[in-house]
Amino acid sequence: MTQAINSGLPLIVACSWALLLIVVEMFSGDRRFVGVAWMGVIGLAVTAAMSVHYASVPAVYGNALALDGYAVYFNLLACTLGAAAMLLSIDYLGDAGIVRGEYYSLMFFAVIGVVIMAAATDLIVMFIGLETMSMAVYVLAGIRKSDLRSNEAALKYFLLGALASALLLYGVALLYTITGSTVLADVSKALSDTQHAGADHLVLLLATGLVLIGFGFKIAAVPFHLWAPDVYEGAPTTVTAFMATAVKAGGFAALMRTVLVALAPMRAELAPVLWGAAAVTMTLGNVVALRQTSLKRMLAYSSIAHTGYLLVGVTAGTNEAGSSVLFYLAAYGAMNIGAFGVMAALARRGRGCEKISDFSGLAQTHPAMACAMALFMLSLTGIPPLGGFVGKLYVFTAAMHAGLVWLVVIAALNSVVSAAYYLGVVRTMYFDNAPADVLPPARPYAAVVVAVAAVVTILLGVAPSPVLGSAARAFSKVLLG
Amino acid sequence: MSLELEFADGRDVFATEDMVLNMGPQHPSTHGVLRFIIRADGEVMRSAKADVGYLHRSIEKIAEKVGWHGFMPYTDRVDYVAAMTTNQAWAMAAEVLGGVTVPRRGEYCRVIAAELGRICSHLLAAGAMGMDIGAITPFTHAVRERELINDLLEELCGARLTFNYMRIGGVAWDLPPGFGAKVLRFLDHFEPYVDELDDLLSGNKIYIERLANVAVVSRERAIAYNLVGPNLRASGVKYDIRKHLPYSVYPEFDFEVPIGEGRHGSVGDCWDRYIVRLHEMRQSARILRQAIDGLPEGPVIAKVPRNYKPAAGEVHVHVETPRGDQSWYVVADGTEYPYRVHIRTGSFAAMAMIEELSRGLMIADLVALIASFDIVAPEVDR
Amino acid sequence: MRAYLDAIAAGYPTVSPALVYLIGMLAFGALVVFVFILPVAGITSWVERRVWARIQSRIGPNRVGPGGFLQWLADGLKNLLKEDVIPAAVDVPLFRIAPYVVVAGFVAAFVALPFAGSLIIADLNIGILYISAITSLVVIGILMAGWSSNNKWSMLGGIRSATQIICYEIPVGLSIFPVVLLSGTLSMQGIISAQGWAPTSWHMFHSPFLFVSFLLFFVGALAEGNRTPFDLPEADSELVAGFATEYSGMRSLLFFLAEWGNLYVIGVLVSTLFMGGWQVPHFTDNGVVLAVAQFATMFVKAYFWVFVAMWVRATLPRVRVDQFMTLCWKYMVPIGLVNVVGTATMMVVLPQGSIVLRWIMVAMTAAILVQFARRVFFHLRRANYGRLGRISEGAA
Amino acid sequence: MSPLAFYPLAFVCIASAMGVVLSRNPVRSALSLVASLFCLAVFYVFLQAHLVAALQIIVYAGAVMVLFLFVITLLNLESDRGLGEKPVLSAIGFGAGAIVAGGLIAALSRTSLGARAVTLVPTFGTTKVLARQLFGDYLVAFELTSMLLLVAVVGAVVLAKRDGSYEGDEQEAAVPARSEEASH
Repeated sequence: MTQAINSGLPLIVACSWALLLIVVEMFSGDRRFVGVAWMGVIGLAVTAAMSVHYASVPAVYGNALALDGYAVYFNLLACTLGAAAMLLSIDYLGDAGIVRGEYYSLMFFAVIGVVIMAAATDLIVMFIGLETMSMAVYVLAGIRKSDLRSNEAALKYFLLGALASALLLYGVALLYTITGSTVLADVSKALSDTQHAGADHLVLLLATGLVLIGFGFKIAAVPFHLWAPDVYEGAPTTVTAFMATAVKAGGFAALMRTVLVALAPMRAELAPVLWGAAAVTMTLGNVVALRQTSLKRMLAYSSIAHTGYLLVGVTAGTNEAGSSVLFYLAAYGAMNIGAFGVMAALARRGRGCEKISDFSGLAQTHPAMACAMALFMLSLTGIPPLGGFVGKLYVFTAAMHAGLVWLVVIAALNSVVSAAYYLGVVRTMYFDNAPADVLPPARPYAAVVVAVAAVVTILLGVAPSPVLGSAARAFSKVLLG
Repeated sequence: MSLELEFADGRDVFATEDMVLNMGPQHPSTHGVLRFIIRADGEVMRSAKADVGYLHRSIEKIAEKVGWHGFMPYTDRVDYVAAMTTNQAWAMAAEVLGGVTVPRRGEYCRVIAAELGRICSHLLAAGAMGMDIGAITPFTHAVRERELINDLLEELCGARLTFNYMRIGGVAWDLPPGFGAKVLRFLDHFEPYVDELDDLLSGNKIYIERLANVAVVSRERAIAYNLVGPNLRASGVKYDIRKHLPYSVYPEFDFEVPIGEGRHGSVGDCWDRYIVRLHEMRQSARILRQAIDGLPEGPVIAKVPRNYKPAAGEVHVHVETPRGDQSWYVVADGTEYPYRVHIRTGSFAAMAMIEELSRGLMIADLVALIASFDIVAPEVDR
Repeated sequence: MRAYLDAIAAGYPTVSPALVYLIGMLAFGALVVFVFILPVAGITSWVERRVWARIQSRIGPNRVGPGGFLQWLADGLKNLLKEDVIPAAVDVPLFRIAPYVVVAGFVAAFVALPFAGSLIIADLNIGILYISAITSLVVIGILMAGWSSNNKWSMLGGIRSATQIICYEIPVGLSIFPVVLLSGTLSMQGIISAQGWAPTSWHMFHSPFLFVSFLLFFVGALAEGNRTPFDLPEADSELVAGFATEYSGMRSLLFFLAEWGNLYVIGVLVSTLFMGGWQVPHFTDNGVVLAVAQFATMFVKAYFWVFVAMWVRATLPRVRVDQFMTLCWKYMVPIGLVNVVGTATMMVVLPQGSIVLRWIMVAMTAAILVQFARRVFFHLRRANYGRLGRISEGAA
Repeated sequence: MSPLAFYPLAFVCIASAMGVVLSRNPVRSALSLVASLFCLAVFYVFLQAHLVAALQIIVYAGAVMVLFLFVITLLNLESDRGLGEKPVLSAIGFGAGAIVAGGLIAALSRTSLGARAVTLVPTFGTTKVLARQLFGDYLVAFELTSMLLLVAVVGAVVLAKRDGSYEGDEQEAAVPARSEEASH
């Protein structure tokens, strides 16, 4: 009993903290809500620390939650990314015309959603986590109410997201009719114990398809990626940073647990689907990204492409691939939050700082920012010795070991294509002339976040072993459990 | 894939549309035939435009055709809730033009009749106020008291609503025998009743919540909009024609001019307008007692030729009606018909202000606002 | 009820018991509707008009039958014979159906209303929940009426009414919880059985929490029944006649039927939940006599609250929409939550309740009532109606 | 459950569900949905799940659908104004829907699910049993759902509440007629 409560404690604390945040925000006299933001960051730190402290293997509360290594890894990742996004927002919000203190509590709730998704061992709980996260992010995307694009982003994200949730839930319901359970392990057991043939098998396939579609929307896999560019572009930059990193991590956390644990017996049927999705996703993302003039849109398509790389790892499905996906998510989080951080640091009212051309000659005016941005772009391309390179290396190696040679070939080709647009940004910053109206100086909080992200990106490249090791440990227990 | 954010005709998808509501001409709470065009966002009004004129009967024009004496019954219809004071205004205008002096007893009779009429009108206003807020009982109680006054006035002039009591030069009939005693007996009964109404209605929590701080008219806005009478006094301006532009025998009486104090909210809110009327009833009762005590002997009407032809000239008289300063501008050209009559009424000024006040109020507040201004539709349109 | 039917079925072995149930239930249902609900709603309308008249120093209907008692029949007949006007631009099917939906919602509530210990159409195990569920049909009907009338005042009325009902469902639900906690059941008869005939055993006086619950329930029920001070949907000075503006004849009558009938439902619910329902001392073993006594007790208790509702309606002004929402969400809901938690705590601390506390509660309530009565009589004396007659004589 | 009751009810249920989709008038659509949900509640009653039936009516027919109706009537939507009316899109929509529905019907109607025996315990569907499930097996889901609802409420408030502190909201700048005290 004590253990049960203990392992649920991080979640309980996080929820209470979020409630506290709402109340504190209400009485906050400061219209910039710096205190609220810091409280949110501290709360995330506490949550992360507690989840490390109380980590335990067995599932608790009627097999609904497990605070295993996998969950702890994602908790740490989500809390770190959430804290980074909150710190980025401190200066950005007021300038973007967002004077809602609820911003931070919603972001906190979104992180809680990711935490639940990662820890859920029951499809219902996983769905609730997904909805908690999505609900908060829908609102965050549209929080700039005076901005029509922000409204469009929120509406589009909400409508498509709601559709995806409905499909996912329908898939879960069908799975339940076949297997009689929503607990991942039980589903897996029921699927492997009984041979489903004929119509039952068809229902099973439909169910699996619907579940995959539901998650596909959340991670923006082709062909369910259509919302991503518009939403990334329309949402406030800091929210986009959060969506591109933490939300994607949450989606993968749930997807991997579902596919690799509950649906493990259906591996044979799923593999080709995932293979195709991975190939199409990265190709389409990279090709379309080439033509973008808006940095945000470019990064949106790049994030679709990265979804494709990550799906390569999921397709492989081995222990090695799984842990490399976990590592990749960390590296991807660091470099993406850094890239969006640079945008948020330089954005000022009236000057979106969202077009690639806005960064012309950045190296002359803001050498440090330009340097960091270049670093993130190189890392996203996969140039050694940065985090992005190591992540790709491990994922592709794992895929090779799993026999997915052609997929890895496609992925490698894609990486080469992607260099064109990533390096285009670097060229614009270093070789174009700065425009007459120079960008304002970078904001302090954002600059710090960017610096930390840069350091982490480098560290993950030169010394990946600690993170990789914990990712491997985290993942090994998932497949066993 | 881009979602269209505009409809084909260019409207924003996210724009909300105001609802246009037509309150009146047939609507239970518009106190006669009034019409408001309300633009509302849900229950909250963006504006309420008054559309007047449904009760226009060309009374001013009729005056030019029916002659000086003949116009008296028409004045009853200008404000049929308080016809006595309108009678008095017309009589005063004609007297000033013709240089007629009213006998003292005649003036006293006029004051007694006018003050009874004022109580009558305020009772109706207070009762209707409660009714519009949803309290149905005060109305029947107020009307019950009003009935007693109507009995008295019927005894005085034979009519219960459109009195046609006053004449140029005085009043039509002297007080009937024992009338003064009856009025005093009525007042003995009535003064406690006002206290009771005060107890039951004005202190009611819901009543206060509905009226306090609603549609606050500041002193400056009240003056700027030319509000008069109780509506003006509720905003804290001590201005009563009976005191400040004295006419008739009012200077001989001792009474106070109540003003709004903002006891439950801000000065000049709906509750203040209500309570000022309540206090005025008490003051009217005070005047009545003094008038009956000091009633002089003598004729009640001066000798005025049947064919009344005042000399050419113009006059502007002010009378304090229950709805405030009613000013009559009358031009005579030396014939037996007035050349031009114009009446400026309190309800009309109040009506003009509603559009400004209505912004941001709820629909239920509009009803309270109309009632608190004590708008009488015929007085607006004449 | 089941017992009676069982007996009948046993008496005629050739008839299938299912058929007996079906016919018996239908007959009883029809009996309840025509012999009880319709007259009660009608008579309530007459009583309401008389009560108002007394409070407003009028006389009220006094022509049809003794003391105007048959006025409700005359009005009902008149309305049935009047033309059922269907305005040109209304949504005809919805406009026609709406009053039936409203009446269906309210009549269906009678299924679970206890009349006496053995008189209940169906003692559902979710009785009180069923009633709050089925009455939500009324909201749908009202919204239908408001929208289909194609009249903005009707629509505003419909929307106000629906807002009102769904908002106040929450405090009402919260005020039912403590009772359910105490009784341990949702069944209406079960809740009554958990109380006794003596006031000290009523739920109302169990603890201060329950007393507050009772107040919340009554206020909330008034709001759900669109009664003053919450009669915003029919606020005649604001919205003409609310959702019923365009209705005439029989359909309009049906709305009023539901409104007045609903008053009785409120009364029964209050007395069931808080005042011991039909409980009487067991003074005789004769089942029929006992049933009649129980029925009478229930009726009197229920009608007392009907009377109070009328009294309130004649006394209080109407609140505004925002104040109404404030009252619900900022006061009643939190208080309701405190009540639930408080009652639960009480039940842990004092599982059997405290008879001393019950007596204190009863005594305090009695004291409050006495003080109230004294104030009323004080004002009646002060109002000094003696002079009134003399003035009238003098003027005549 | 007697087929005499089942088939008419099923017919009404499906017919009203069709009405939701096919009706051009949004209010009628919503009301059809109410009817459909009501029929479902009756099915629950037949399945001995009385509490679920009552909750179904309270929550869906009583609250959720009423809010739907609010929004529809307040927006005063005339029959699908402006948006849509692209035959290609609706054809695609109908096609996709038909394929999924057809596949499901085909699959579900021939599964082995129907053959599974179901035994009901006598306490099935009672409040007590349901409560034990909710606060026992599904405690985490239950509690987290309340969290989810809270997030939704906070989000709705954030999106719906006007904050007049940035430009572009001239309506708020207008002098409010009611004094400060009253409006708060």
